[in-house]
Amino acid sequence: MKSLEIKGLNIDFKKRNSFISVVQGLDLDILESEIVGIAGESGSGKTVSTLALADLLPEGNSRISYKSYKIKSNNVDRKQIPYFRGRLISYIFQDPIPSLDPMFTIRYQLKEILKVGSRKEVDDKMIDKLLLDVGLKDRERVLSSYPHQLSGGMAQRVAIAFALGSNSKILVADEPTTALDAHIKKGILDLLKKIRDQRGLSIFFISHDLEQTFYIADRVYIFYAGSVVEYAKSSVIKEKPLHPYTRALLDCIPKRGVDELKQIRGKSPDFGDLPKGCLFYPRCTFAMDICQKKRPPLIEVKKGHFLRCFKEKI
Amino acid sequence: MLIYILKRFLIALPLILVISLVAFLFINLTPGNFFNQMRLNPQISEETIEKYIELYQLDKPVLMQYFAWLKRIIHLDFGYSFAYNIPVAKVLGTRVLNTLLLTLSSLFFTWLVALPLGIVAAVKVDRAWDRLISFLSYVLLSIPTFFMAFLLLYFAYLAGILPLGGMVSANFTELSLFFKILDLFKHLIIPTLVISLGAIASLVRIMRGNLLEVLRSNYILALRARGISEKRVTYVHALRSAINPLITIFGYQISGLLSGAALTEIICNWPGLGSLMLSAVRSQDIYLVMGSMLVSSVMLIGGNLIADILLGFADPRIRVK
Amino acid sequence: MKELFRHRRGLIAVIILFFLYLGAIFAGFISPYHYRSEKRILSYAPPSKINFFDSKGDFHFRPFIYKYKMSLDQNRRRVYEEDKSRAYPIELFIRGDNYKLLGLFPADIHLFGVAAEAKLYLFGADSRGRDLLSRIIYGGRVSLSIGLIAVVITFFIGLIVGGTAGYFGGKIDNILMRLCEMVMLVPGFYLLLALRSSFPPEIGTVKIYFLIITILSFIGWASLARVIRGIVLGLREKEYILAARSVGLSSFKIITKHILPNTSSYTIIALTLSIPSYILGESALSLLGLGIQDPVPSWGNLLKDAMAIVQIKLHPWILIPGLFIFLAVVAFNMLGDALRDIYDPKRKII
Amino acid sequence: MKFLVLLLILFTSCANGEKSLEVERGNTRYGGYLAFASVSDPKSFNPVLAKETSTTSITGLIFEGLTRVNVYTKEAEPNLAKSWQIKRGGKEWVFYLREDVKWNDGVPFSADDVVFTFNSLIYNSKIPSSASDVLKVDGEPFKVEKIDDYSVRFTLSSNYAPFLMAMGTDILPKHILADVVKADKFNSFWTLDSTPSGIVGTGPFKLSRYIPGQLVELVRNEHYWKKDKDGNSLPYLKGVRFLVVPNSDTALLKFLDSEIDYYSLRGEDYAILKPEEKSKGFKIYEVGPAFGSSFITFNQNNSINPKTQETYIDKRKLEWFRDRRFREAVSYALDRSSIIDIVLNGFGYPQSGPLSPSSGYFYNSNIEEHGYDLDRAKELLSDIGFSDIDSDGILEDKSGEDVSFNLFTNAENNVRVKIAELIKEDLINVGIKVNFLPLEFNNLVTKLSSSYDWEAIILGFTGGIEPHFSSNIWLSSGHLHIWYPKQERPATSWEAEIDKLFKDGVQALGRKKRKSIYDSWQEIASRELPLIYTAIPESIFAVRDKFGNLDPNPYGGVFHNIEEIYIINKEE
Repeated sequence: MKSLEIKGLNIDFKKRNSFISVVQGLDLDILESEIVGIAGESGSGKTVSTLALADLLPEGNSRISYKSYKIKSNNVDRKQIPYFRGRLISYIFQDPIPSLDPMFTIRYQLKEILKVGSRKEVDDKMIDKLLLDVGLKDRERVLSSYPHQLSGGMAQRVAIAFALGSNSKILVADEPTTALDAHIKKGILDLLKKIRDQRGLSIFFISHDLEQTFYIADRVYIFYAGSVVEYAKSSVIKEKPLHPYTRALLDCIPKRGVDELKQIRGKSPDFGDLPKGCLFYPRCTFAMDICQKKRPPLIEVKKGHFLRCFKEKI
Repeated sequence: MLIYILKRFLIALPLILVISLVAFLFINLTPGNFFNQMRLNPQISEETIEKYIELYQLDKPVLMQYFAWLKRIIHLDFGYSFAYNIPVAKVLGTRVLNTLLLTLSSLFFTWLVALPLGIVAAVKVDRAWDRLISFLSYVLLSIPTFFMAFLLLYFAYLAGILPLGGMVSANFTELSLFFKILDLFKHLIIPTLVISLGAIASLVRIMRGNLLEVLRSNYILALRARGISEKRVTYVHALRSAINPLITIFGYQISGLLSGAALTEIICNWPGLGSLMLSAVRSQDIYLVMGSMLVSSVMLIGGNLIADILLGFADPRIRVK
Repeated sequence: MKELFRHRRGLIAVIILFFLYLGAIFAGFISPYHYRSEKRILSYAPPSKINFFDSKGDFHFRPFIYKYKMSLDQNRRRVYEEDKSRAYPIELFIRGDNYKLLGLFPADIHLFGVAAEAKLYLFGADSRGRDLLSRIIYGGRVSLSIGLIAVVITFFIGLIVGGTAGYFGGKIDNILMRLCEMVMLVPGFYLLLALRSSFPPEIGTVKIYFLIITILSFIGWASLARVIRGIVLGLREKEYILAARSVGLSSFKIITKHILPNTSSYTIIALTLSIPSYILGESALSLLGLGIQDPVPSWGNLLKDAMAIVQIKLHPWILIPGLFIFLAVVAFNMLGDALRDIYDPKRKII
Repeated sequence: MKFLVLLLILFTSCANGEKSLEVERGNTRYGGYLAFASVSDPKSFNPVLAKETSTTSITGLIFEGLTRVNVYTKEAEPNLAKSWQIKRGGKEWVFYLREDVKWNDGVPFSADDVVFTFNSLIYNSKIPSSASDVLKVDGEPFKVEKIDDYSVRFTLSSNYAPFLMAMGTDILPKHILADVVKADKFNSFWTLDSTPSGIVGTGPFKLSRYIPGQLVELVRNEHYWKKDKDGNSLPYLKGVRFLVVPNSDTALLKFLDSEIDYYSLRGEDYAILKPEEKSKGFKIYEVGPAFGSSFITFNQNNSINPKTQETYIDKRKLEWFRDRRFREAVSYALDRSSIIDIVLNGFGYPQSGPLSPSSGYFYNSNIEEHGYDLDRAKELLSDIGFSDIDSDGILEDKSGEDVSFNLFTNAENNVRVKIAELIKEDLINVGIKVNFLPLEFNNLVTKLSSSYDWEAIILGFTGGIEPHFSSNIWLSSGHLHIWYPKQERPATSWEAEIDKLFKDGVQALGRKKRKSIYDSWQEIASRELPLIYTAIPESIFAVRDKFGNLDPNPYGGVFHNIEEIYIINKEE
């Protein structure tokens, strides 16, 4: 059963007194206890689209619109969204320590979150269970310390505990491991897998690191300049990527044995003046003139494998 | 914590001594002494003035006078005021209380008004309230305080309801306690307004700036994303961080309590330390000036100490290493 | 700089300050009279009435004024009537009192004025019949330049001391903060009184005042240093400082390159706020007779004459200098806000 | 010190009376308060140590002297002494005291108090009292002996014309102060922190309350000896209040708001107060020229400064200032009518001599007046040899240096600052450049009395009716002979002549004789112009019209008969 589905998501940002479109016609969905990877270069609209799901963009200078938005198959009323935050959708961010309030102890912030999640009084038993679920053993030290006293890894585990505390159904993990040391990364990824299995959580895993995405995600969306160019099962994307941009991305991953890394020439387009045709056209090695004139639609070339490109076979 | 405070006061002692010496020299730098005023009165002869000078040992070299004064200070004898020829402590006594009363009331009024206004301006940023508040703060910051005092007094006269300066009305002693407080309160209104309006304007701007900066930080977005209500995010979390720099400013304001506003006190005819000091300094009533200088130095060092302690206490990042 | 013009308040501030400083620099040319020229018979003459229609009712393209006739009413109050016998047109680039343009070139052309026999008082006259508008324009020269030198000195020392104390913390911070306290304790007012009497009067009241303010600014930096230290203490924990330190940058570079720019928002506001405090400070000192002395005008000593119920009630135009102080201070405050909005690194949209 | 008090009343303004109805002994005149505004706190309640007017205005109502000045005749009249006899040609005086006088604590007043006041207080070397200078004749104190309980003999070493006037000095209670003096504590006795009832005097009022920086309140002295014509005891008023109001504008507002009853006008206040006379219920009195003097003077001190072995100021300038024609030229160049119109708003008189016209008998009305005459001034300056060689509008002297000098005055007195500004413009018209800088009063006085490093100063003296009391100024040896103070021998012939005049003046007993002496003094002063007088203000004051027996007088001011003043309509 789909825990979240959004169709035709558009996001525009105000620059001086005109609006520029950052995300155009995005369709996104996720099943219960599924991990969906969202990969792409930074600035391709990954973070912005997920923040839009919970209306977390600054109201003053942003505009969000969509054809349909369903959570647990019932339509979402925009005024209800603030109520969803934490209870249905929750977030963890790239820099764990600055995402915690420096002025309050972890115990205070944890209690506050638990109140958001459930009506009844918060007791120590619930706190202990939560900390164990996220693999934090030294209970007393963590609870009594301030954010700046925690290590990056511990802080991220606390952030995850917060998400579980408000027993949300969908977790958006925005580059959760990027700021952490190598040996801590794997721990966090395994933790995400564990809570997905135990609690049937749907997790959006946003990252620019494809290797980590393939390791954790069931399905992967490839983002480019504000729209999806390809999405399919992660194994399919890993072995048989169809879109030129996805293949170029894969070539950038350093593999043992291959010593020379390829680079994608040019840079992603400026949101101010997006080209008419396919957005990847200027950097695409298989570019045809049709790519320049029309923008390719997203079509299901194989079962469960969607592609936005005019080339039949690659 | 106690040793920290003791250490600070131990360091402060030599500091105050050095400053008192510097001040003593400055006062004596300007030529002449207190008794010059009498030299122009035709009926006062030279010998009489000389007698006064011997009486207060003004003829001795400056350093000798300073150490004599210092010796007396050690056993808390602040010396005599030439003008009032009673102990300096007595002259200062009531004046210090009056100035403290005025500055504390304006401090209270300033914070009572400035904090909410600053918060409203930040929360409703760039909307009607914010624009009105920042326009008002521009206006209040730009009027010289002594001119504001003057205008308020003039309006009080036109309105006829508020007393025109002074601290108590003539029949004060006959009033019952309640009416005494009411009378004192009515007299307090104008001088407090004068001192506070300027302070409110700058405090509102700082509060607004701090709160805006904190509202833009990462953890505010994270808190909202975790489902904390907008009210709690703003008034508990954001405000808690935004208050920190203000606490230090509050500490420093304590040290300024005694400097008060001499000009406001003169125009509003408030019998405080400011107006007394202005005439004492110009007439070189040395021991009176030194007495008040000592008191305000202690207040200043105390204020700074409180500010540092408050800062440490307020911000866990500094307190807990 | 161009963002400053797009910032609404910044634009208003720049326009106001541009005209004020323009007036101050070309005071001689722009003001109709020299600040010293007086006509004692016209003491406290009201602002001249600008007419376009003469007594017979025909329209004159060039506006004109009439001469004043002064008489005393029974309460010894000066009453000024217009002597309609002859009209004096207001002319542009008219010859008048001589002055030194920019203090160098002697000249006597004025932007506007009337023939010598009549006196044009756009803002009225002061107690000695001197034109208030001209004195306000000349007054700008002093009042608008007072703060500049002192602010530079105060800021230079304040930033360095505040930055080092905040960045290094521990013993150095303690010593520097006690130094701050000591400097704050130095009784500025006594120093002012002592200094005032030690300068020879021949060098003129304006130079004496500037010297005193410059000397006082050497003990004026303490409050700024203390607040900068407070901010830097907070900044020190930030990652990019740790990162810069880890890369091995010298602490001096870290302070000047990374820390101090980050205090820029507070510094900019404090800088623009402290210039007007010198303007207001001068007016307070003038009230005590310690500021700039007549006949040289400053907005402070012009405002001092207005500090009397009698003057406000009988000759309200005497308050206009107060308006100019207000305008200058508001302009500096708005400029401060605009600069902070533009140069504050954290203010960028996501 | 009586006349000083009356003089002082000219310069203070006062507060409104109490509204409560007060009827005593069936006579509705009793009751009510008279409220003054005082520029500053009193500095003590001890008349012997009193130095400033803010103190003497209060002690003057608590204490009295043997004689007091009759404000109409301006001569001494009986007070605590009911009569006196002159013997041995003025060297011996016997005073017969009133027997019905009591101190305000009920203790009877007697000759012991008089003898004690003089011998143990005024002439006590350990007590620095300003009164003692006036009560000596060429340095010798008077010999004061008690004849019986109600008569005292004064023996003088030589004649002392102003003796009777000087006998107005306050008499203090022996029964309170005797042991205080023995314990050598008098110098810090009756200070601001002493209990009000402890201040014991014979005057109409006694101290009742003092709130620092706020208010001094005096109430009726029940034991006061003076009675009105129907035998009722005086004073009528229930009390007098002095409100401390340093800012004159606030005082004006308080007067308009009827919080104070008396306001001494500055020239510019007239246009505001006159129209409100009817509506706010007060009356404005113009009683003629004020006392005292206001002048510009040049430094003529050509003695050698021991430290630098040269004269105190630039030799060239000294030569100009000592030349009478230079001083006369400056006097002609002064536009005194502008000073009166602009600084005093039309309420003032040009002054050309040391005494004010209001000082009565000794004022010499036909002394030489220096009108405003630029040509005469320029003529005199060219006679001295000044000419504008480099035609820059400023004259140069023989050695080619610009004719310019530094002018000081005290910064706090803005009337003098305004006068200085006008003089600076006036002298430019005759080619003399003036560098004007207002200084702190103390600094100014140090230059005048010890460092002598000044060129020109604008100053003023308080005046009185008795010329001898300004001997400190006019005797060449006087410390207030400011243009060249404390000379061993008179430097010029005219100063020698003035010395002789003042020596004769103090000895001569006949008023006519003294009149001719002091007339010629005033002639020399206005001819030689050591002090170039400018203008003195008209004394104008406004009083609430709720007082009976009010009789304003140029010398006595409004409340010289304060004990007879009563409040008419107390109900309003």
